[in-house]
Amino acid sequence: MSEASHNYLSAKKGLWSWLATTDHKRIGIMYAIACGTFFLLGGILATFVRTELGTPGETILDQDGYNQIFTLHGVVMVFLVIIPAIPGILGNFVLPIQIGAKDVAFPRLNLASWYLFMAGALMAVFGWLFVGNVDTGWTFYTPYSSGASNAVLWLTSAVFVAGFASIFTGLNFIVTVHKMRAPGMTWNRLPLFVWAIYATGIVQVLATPVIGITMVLLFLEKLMQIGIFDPALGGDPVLFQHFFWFYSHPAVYIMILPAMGIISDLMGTFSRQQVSGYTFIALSSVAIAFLGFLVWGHHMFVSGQSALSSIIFSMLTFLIGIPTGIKVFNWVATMYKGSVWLRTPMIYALMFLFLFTIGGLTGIMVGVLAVDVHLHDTYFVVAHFHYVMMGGALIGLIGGLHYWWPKMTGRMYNETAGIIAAVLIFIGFNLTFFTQFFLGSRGMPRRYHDYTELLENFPEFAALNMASTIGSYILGIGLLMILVYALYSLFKGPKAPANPWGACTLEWTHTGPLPDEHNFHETPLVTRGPYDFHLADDVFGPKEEN
Amino acid sequence: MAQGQHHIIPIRTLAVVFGVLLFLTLVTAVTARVDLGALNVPLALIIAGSKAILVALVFMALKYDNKVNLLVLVLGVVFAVVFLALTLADTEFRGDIGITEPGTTELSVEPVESE
Amino acid sequence: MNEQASIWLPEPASTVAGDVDALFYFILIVSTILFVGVMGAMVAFAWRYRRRSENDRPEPVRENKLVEASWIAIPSILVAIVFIWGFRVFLELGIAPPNAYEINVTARKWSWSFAYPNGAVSTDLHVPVNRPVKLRMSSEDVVHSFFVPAFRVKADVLQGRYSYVWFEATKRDTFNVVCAEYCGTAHSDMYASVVVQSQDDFENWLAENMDDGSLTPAQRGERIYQQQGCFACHSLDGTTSAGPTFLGLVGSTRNFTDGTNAVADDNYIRTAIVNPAQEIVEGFLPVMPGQYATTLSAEDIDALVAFIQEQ
Amino acid sequence: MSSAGTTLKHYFVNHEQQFDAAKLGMWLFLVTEILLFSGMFVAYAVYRSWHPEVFAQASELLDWRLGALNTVVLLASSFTVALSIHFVQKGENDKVVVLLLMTLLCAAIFMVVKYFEYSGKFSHGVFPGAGFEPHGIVDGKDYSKYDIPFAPQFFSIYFVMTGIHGVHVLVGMGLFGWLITRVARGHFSPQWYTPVELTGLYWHLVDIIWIFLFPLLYLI
Repeated sequence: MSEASHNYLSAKKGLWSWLATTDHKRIGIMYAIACGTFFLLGGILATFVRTELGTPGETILDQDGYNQIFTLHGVVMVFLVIIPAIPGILGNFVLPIQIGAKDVAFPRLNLASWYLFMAGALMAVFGWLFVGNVDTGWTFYTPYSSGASNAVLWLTSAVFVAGFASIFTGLNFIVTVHKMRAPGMTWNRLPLFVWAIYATGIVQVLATPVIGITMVLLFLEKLMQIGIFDPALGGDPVLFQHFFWFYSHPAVYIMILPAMGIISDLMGTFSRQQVSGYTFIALSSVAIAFLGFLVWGHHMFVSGQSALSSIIFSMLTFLIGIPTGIKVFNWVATMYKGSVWLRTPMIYALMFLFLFTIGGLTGIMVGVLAVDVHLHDTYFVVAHFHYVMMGGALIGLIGGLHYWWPKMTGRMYNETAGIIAAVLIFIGFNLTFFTQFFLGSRGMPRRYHDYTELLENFPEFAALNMASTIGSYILGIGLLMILVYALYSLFKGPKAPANPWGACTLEWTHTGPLPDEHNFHETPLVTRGPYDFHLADDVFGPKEEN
Repeated sequence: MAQGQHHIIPIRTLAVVFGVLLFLTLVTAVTARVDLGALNVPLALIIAGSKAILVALVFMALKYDNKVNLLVLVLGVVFAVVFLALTLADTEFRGDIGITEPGTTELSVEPVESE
Repeated sequence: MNEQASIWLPEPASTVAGDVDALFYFILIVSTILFVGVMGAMVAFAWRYRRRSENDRPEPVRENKLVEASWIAIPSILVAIVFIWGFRVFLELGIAPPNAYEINVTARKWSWSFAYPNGAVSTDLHVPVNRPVKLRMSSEDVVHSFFVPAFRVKADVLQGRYSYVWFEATKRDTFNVVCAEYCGTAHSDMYASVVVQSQDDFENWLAENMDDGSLTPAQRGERIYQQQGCFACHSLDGTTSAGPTFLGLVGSTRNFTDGTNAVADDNYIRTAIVNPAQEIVEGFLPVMPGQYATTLSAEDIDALVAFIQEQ
Repeated sequence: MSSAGTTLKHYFVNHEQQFDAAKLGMWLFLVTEILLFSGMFVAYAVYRSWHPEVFAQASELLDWRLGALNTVVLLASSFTVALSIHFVQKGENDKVVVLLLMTLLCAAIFMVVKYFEYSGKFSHGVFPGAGFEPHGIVDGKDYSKYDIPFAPQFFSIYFVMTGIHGVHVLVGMGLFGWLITRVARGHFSPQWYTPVELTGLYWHLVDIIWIFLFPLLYLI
């Protein structure tokens, strides 16, 4: 047989072979196409937002237009990009191979997840285009949302449906990790990416149903005025915030945990060194997943919730900060006495450490009760969560995509182009969002269409906003550059070898340049850990004695 | 064949559990008719909880099953309780240091005469 | 440093601001040190241990228990400090002194109104300097949030119940009040000012603004226009906002979205106030609240009509 | 490897792995159901603790005898499901068909009772949300007296909770109908009865939810 007939891409042809596939790798690619499209959309919306704010007064959007655009930017980026992207794309593509399985435990459910996700996305788009405008913000706070246009009904249904896609993905991965590991793949030989996706699965399964019931109740509140969340009917709007954040805070860990897993793999592979504190990083992923459920009230310090719960939530918030900090120390320590190879994925891993550390430290800032009172709902918070969600989750994803790109497409990309884009993204990102820390701590509230009237007391807002806007353009150019060289690589890139990075995990060591339809010729027998580079004679050849 | 080796729960066990469940339903219905003051709610919840545990352990065979399934169920219940407890930590203590007054200010309630 | 403005925080102007700022700068400095340390190590390792040959196969490093213990212990101690510190300042922010001067605040889409104990009502907040002031706030519609950056105070304002903030202003000046919780179309126009005055100036201002029953209907209407925040959507100078301007409104022909039209007379204006959704003028959305039939007295509405007639 | 109806998917090593995976997946799904309902229980707990007297009074309008009847019906259906698993494990498929039919019957009785409860409420203006306007006299209770603040919250919660539960019962009925045809066609054996097992687990969870709804809504 020729080589071409051997891999997962060439095994079957035609559109239908994709749309009806149960191959986890193809489903991963389908998520990549979908999430990539939504990311492009969300990114375009973001540049509208930044352009509007670049100069005081009305620049390109009126108030309602601006409110709709930032709402849509939030909804698209949160529900259609960051939450599904890493588990959907890389979890699907990599996880089963990394544990030596032929597929996930429930391949048809896996495909159904993708369709549910697309159905949710289409419902959101349909509601937006044909039913009415939504300007509630992605948080849907009542009673504003229950009094808004009927498109809210579509959007809440969309979130509900897409939520089930997320649940089924998480469920699938948990069962796969529990039941489908290859012989010898013990729990302490799992790559840290697998641990991270496993922990993410726990959050997806336990938290997502609550956003489901929240959306059902909001839907009914809007449709029938059931009076659970609307104060005019005797309901409690703060209760809605509890419901919403019981999901949406853990959802932050759905976003960031998989990225942490990617970074662990990258730090190990590109330092050619055992990941420092493997057990700690593995178990702390699970611990963070659980602790993530106990801190949602830190979004509500000024909402009118009881001081008692504010204090409890603030304390628990710091409990989750400590293991996160220790992970950062461990990642840095991984390079110690290693062999650090600064290829594009590693550049992104280091960028992640830089940006995520800023995101984490400012997270401590907004977790402190008295300081949060001042910073809450200002641009400081906007900057903080962009450092975590974009600087953390999305940079992790981009790094992971560069790392696994040869395995997914069988081609290499241009390394120089990769590094130039990474530098542009780094500069653009910091210019965009670091300035927002100043804006926020000086008092510019978030979700503001205009700040003209604040200029009298805060003249520096004009320059800071302009800098942020310029930064966003640089960031956008960097991201577009990735799209360009990725497309080029897809058609014209040089063929990739089976293990271009000298990695030790199964997807690199036990498959060809492109994996087979069922991943392996034969089920691998695992005899060493994922980062045991010193034992990997099969990768590097016998070790030279000297 | 693997599945043939699964534990088969005897009919007798199932019937006894069913009987106990019916009995507990009777108990909860009767005790709820009696005014026990503050005890009514906890009693009803304890009975319901016992019934649920019986169903889970025997009807759902968790007693004989792989322990990971039991762990999954326990986790689910634990996090539902976390949700409840931390939300009540707010709603039961609103206004504790005078930041926000609890409840609503405008609607007042007058009792209905029971028949 | 605490009493100074910096690129990070605006000049503090209340008694609690100094305490909040001290904590903010403490976290900022410690974070900067940690950040520089971690990034320094990262860059140093990336350079010192850069790959020199394709075949580098470093030996695993034995984990150093002392280092690990220290990086667990030190962050734990630091967060314990900032938690307790933050908790103490939070209580300070939350508990008003018993002698605080009380002002009622009403928030609505998209304006604030402030009611003083003597019956005066204003759209800008006037407070005496060096005296604790407690605001008792509620909303007429959605969630708003009262935020004065210079005072470092913020609290959400909800419908159907009261929330509070208190502060003691320390500088005679004018500061911004902004709405910090997203509340719809004109969220970013929901401004007011805090005017901090000496005790004497404040009392004079209060006396001037008291409603003593001697106003003409149109004057009364102007006051209601201010108090109810009509200005947020209806200008007096001809600019178009969320609603039509009042300038030259009376006597003009109104074209409605359903294709009909009418001349704006007294009755039309009255209807438009008490039942705003009945006819929508072309080019506008039906966003005006329908509550004024119940929240304004008949006299108030008459006064408003008189005021609008004069424009 | 292939006995009656047995299907080993290529990506599994053996039947044990396939069965365990399916069961673990089902349990994870059941946990999502628990958390879905937990939101309603939280709303119930919050409003009950704020307005205990209103909730006590409003629940008088629900007929506890019908609630108790439905509890017994659901418990019986759980029992028959448990028995059907027992017999499918022994390969006595004719008994399985009978037991599943009895389960289906119990579920139908449950829904019929629910229908009468709902229509009784609707006909006297007890609707969830804005339509709430109780009137008329039933069993000596003057409904119009129950038009009090926060009673709508109780009934909103009642309708949403029992409504979502009812949807689950309907889904269960569909599943049992489908199972019965498959059992009757001899698709299952002691070697492979995963769908029966999983549907059974689902049904028991629906039962457990009701075990809590009954006292919370009807009794206390």
